[in-house]
Amino acid sequence: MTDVICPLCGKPNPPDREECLYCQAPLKASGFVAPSEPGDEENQLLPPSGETGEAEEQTSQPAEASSLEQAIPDWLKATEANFLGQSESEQEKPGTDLVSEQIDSLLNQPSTPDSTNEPAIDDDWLASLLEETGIGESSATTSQEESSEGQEDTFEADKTEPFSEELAQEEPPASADQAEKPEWLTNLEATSPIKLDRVLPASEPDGQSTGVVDTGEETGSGEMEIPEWIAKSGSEVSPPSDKEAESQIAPAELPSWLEALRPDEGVSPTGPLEDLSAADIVTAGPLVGLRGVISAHPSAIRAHKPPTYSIKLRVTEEQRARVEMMEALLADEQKPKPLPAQPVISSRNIFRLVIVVVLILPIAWMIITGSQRTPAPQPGNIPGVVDFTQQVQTLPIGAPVLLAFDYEAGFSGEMNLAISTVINQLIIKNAYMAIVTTTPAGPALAESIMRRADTGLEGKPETYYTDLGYIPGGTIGLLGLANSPKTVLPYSLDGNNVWAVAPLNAISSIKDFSAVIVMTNDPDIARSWIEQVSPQLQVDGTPLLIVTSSQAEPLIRPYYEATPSQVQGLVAGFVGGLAFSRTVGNIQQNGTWDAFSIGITVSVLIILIGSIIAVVLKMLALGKLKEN
Amino acid sequence: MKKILPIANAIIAVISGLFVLLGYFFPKVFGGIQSVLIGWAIILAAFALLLGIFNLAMVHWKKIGAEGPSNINSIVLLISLIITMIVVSFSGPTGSWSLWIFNTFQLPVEISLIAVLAVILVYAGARLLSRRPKWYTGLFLVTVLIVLIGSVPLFFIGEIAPLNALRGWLAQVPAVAGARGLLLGVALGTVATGLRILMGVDRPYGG
Amino acid sequence: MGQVLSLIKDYFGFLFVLICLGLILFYIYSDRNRPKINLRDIQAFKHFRREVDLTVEAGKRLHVSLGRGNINDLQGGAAFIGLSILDCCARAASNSDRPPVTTSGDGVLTILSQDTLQSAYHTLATEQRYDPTNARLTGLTPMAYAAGTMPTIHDEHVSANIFAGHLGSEIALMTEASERSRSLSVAGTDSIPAQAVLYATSDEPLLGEELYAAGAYLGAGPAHLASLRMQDILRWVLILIMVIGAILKLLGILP
Amino acid sequence: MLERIGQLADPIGAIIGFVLTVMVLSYIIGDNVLFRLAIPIFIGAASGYAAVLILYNVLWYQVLVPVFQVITTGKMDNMLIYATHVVPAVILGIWMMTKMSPRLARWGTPVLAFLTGVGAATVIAGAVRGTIFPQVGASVNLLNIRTAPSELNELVGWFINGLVVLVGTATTLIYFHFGIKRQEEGVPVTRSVVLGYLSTAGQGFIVVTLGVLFAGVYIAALSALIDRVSFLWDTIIRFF
Repeated sequence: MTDVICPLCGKPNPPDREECLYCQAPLKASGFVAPSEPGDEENQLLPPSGETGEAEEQTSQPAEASSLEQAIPDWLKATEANFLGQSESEQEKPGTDLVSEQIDSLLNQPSTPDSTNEPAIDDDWLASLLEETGIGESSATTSQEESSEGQEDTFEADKTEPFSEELAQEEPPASADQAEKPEWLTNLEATSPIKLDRVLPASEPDGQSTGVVDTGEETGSGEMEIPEWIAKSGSEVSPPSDKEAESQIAPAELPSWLEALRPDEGVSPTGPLEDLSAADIVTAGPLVGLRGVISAHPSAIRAHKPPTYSIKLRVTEEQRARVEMMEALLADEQKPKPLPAQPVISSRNIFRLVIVVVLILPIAWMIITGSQRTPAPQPGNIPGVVDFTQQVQTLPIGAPVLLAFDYEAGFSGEMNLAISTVINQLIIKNAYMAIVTTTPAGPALAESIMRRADTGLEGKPETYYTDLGYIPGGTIGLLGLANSPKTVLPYSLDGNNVWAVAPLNAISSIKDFSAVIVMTNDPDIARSWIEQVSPQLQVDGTPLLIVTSSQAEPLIRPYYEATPSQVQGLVAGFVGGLAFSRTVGNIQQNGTWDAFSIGITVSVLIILIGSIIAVVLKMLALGKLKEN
Repeated sequence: MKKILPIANAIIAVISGLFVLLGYFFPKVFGGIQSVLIGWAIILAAFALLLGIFNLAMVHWKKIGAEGPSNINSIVLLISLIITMIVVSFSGPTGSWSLWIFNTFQLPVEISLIAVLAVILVYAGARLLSRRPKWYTGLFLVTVLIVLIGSVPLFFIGEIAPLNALRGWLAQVPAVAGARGLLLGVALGTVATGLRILMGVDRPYGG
Repeated sequence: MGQVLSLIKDYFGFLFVLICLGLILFYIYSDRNRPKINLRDIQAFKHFRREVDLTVEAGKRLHVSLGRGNINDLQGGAAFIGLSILDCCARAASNSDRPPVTTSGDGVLTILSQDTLQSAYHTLATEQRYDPTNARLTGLTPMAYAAGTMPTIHDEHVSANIFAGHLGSEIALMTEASERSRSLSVAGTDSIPAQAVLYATSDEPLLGEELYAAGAYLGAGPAHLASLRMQDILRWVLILIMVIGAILKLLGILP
Repeated sequence: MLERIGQLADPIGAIIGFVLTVMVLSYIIGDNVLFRLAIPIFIGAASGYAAVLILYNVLWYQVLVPVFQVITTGKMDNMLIYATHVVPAVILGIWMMTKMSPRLARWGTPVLAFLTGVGAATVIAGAVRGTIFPQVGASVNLLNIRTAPSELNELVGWFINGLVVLVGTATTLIYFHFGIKRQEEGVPVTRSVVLGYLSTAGQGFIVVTLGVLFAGVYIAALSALIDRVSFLWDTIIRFF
């Protein structure tokens, strides 16, 4: 700063003023040029007059700019130019530009006081703010406005950096300000508590006065709290800071003119006590010849009520708006961001769609045309089917058979062919079917199939089957059923006591049935039947026959293949059902078998192609990795 | 009371469990009490089902109050649940109207869901190697392909006898070995889990 | 003869259970200060722990699917493990904005899951967070259960699904829903066909008895670690019995 | 009137089934409103049916029918069994209903504790008697010389297959071995070399098993898909 200090009241005045703004004392006469105003020294980052938005200081911008340009070292000019360039071109990575380099170099200094790195962070903050807001021209214009007014403080702060650095490290002066600075003032600064303040890390005044910079710092550190001073930016600066400043230095050492400039005591003007050796001799008036006294200039004689010195923290509307914007941005950070909606057209969806088309179209075509191209499965090639058929064929006429409908409705598409064939065979054999189930859907499935099967048959359904219903308790229930069926299921679903009439009145335990046929898609249910019921059946050689889904076959087949066999017959899945139906002379005339065949063929191709693509992509990726 | 209740619960669980367990291994001595306790458990499971249905209804009743399309689904579910329960109660589980509801609403949807499963599985199979590019994934896929090709005569190609035989061997020998090992492992885990409950260490009933 | 065999089987069975119990008690006592073994890495549990933390961080929800196992049946074991995992989840996610949601396909299991949640919150003194509708029955048949669980996965801000219980091949519908809603799925079941499906469809399948080790891996207590050591001892015992028995049978020494 | 409705019920049912099938299959392409609408209908119907069936078989036949029997005939078959097997269960069941209210829920816990205890014992016994003993017995019997085939070729095949199953079962069990000897701090925990090889072999067996089962599940699902396509085509032919 090149403001002129009033020799009378010690207040800073713009260089173009003839007399003091506050006490009307002549300024030019004394030619007293302060290197920087104490307020600036007290906290280098306090937004100087340029940022306060006060009208008279707005007008002084050009002059300031010119004097500033002299004061700015080259690297800082580059920084400023860079920053403006950056904000105009909305560079995404401020960390890579010259500003950041400078900031890094500053931050890396071992004894860098806060005041020196804050502006750097401020730059980051601004840059990130511009990025975050993503304003194109608007951001550019904003940065231009900043360079012309509100933002000036940032650059000012930047400009103070080398200065403070030099002071801290007692390097030879490099700026114009330094050149202009008289020796006494250098000494004064050396003993000044305010400079000490500046060197103190994160001292309270810094924290309080460098509002925008602080905000920037907070952005940099990712903290979510907006500093208190922003909230009560209209109120006075809290006294503790000043007390703290005082407590650090003995008041006696503080020059009184400097004392006078302290914000909270600025209202009582005191005579300057500075060394007046450099002051001019009065050339006019009664005090002619005296050095450093107030010349009897008419304007100086006029008594004035000392003006109150505003100590309000001065934040422009724009700065306030910017901080609010930052606050909003930080608030957004706290909210969990919802996952972006999945695009409707993604590679996965396309792949899935392709699979659907490739899989379903041929199947549909086979069914529509009723194709009979593929040779039907031979019962001999499918283990279990021949034994199953023989066991059913060898059942005595009218024998009681226990049927367990233990499959889920969803698997009826796969198992219905086999099951309806079994039911038809049992009806032909005039067997009496006692139906039980351990799955809730069982009774409905059984009833539906029985009703479909008995169409065209004469006689009441109850003459050849009864539905005993659901066995609660899973495995325990099965154990109970094996020991005493009539205790577990005392009544049929119609509410009849079927155990009292023929043929079930002859049944005391499960082995009294001629055969037990379990229909299930669940290997666990099949295992329960095999492990809980099969031992009892083996005593009298009652066969346990299983109709199952292809998903359970691999786990049930070992029981069928075992020696001695625990399962005497096995029909598994659609293939087994088709083979079984063909053995008993029921040949299907629709295209489901061809559809099944082409479905499997297409599925194999899809899995193969998918896997090959995966391997190729992996190899390509590995190749690229090796290249890199 | 707040301290006594959890301990009492644990004691109840341990004692009832011990009697049932002993009933399995010494049926002559503890068989009677075991069957009584299991009989209670079966009837209690039915009461628990009532609570479950109540819970299902409450969850969707709450959703009806909520905004958005889910409340429509909840209304539909509740209507469907209530109508089905009323119809099946009056018509009986094997009555004509019960069967109509079963064959119209339950059967098609359930089979369709498994049909959807087919597409999901083939899609997963095709993506598996890119998802988990490991040697055992490759072995898994090779096995799947062999079993699929060995199960059905391929369209245009017909039956591939060697693969058919290989499929049979895979299902008979290595698959049985693996399944047996898995079943035994699961059984050991199950025993450990049950014992922790009978020791009162795990208390899923709370307390 | 058959009766004698069944008698021997019964006594052996009881002896086997006693050995298991003794081993667990022994390891609880011997490892009371510091466990003497490490556990091999199971990626699913690593990801599970991380996912629980992330879920709490993101203010999202954990979904624990307990399956449809009837606890009075063989599948009850998996259901009990599911409840142990639920307890861990409820404790870990107790400070989450959205408490975990549980789905099950059996009445008893639903009530047990409610109790587990309530007692977990009770011990953490956050019982006011307990909402019975967070432990739901979603369907009483396997497919109804799967279909009823899918909307929960899609609509309730679920970021991680843990399927732990008795689930059949219908589990693929749920893992697919989980993938479509871009949430992680850690899945384990006692059904072997379902494990085969999981192997292809799930991010982190738990195979075989890995599900039953959940308590030990999630730090549910020393008894879980002790029971895992018991399993390790007994697996070797079973292997020895099988090998020696097979050799004796091959030599015709055993009938 | 009812007959008329009865006649219409079948075609209406077929059309509703057709529409529901299309709605559910639409999930193949992606989650959508049609699928979301079909699902609650299904859940309601399936759960409602299952609930009534179970209540019908348990509460109706085991609990209420004997009571009606007493009311109508003045006597009851197996009064003692009813008094010991049913009455206490009904009392416990009513007690369990406290779970309906979150406030009273804790008072119903003893009933759940009882159910859990019984369940735990059942799963232990089931695992030991139902799985461990039969599976170990089957493995031991694999190489029973008394069941060996007489011809040399078959004998060799029988022996090799039996050996493979035995080794596969053992290595699969070894694969799941959880414990690893505690190393010094910082030393990565790894299995011993032998255990590593054995568990790798076990992993191979597991993967083959899962592959076979996956193929089985897929074939079942494909059959369902074919059934649905067939159903859709039949319905189209029937009405159009």
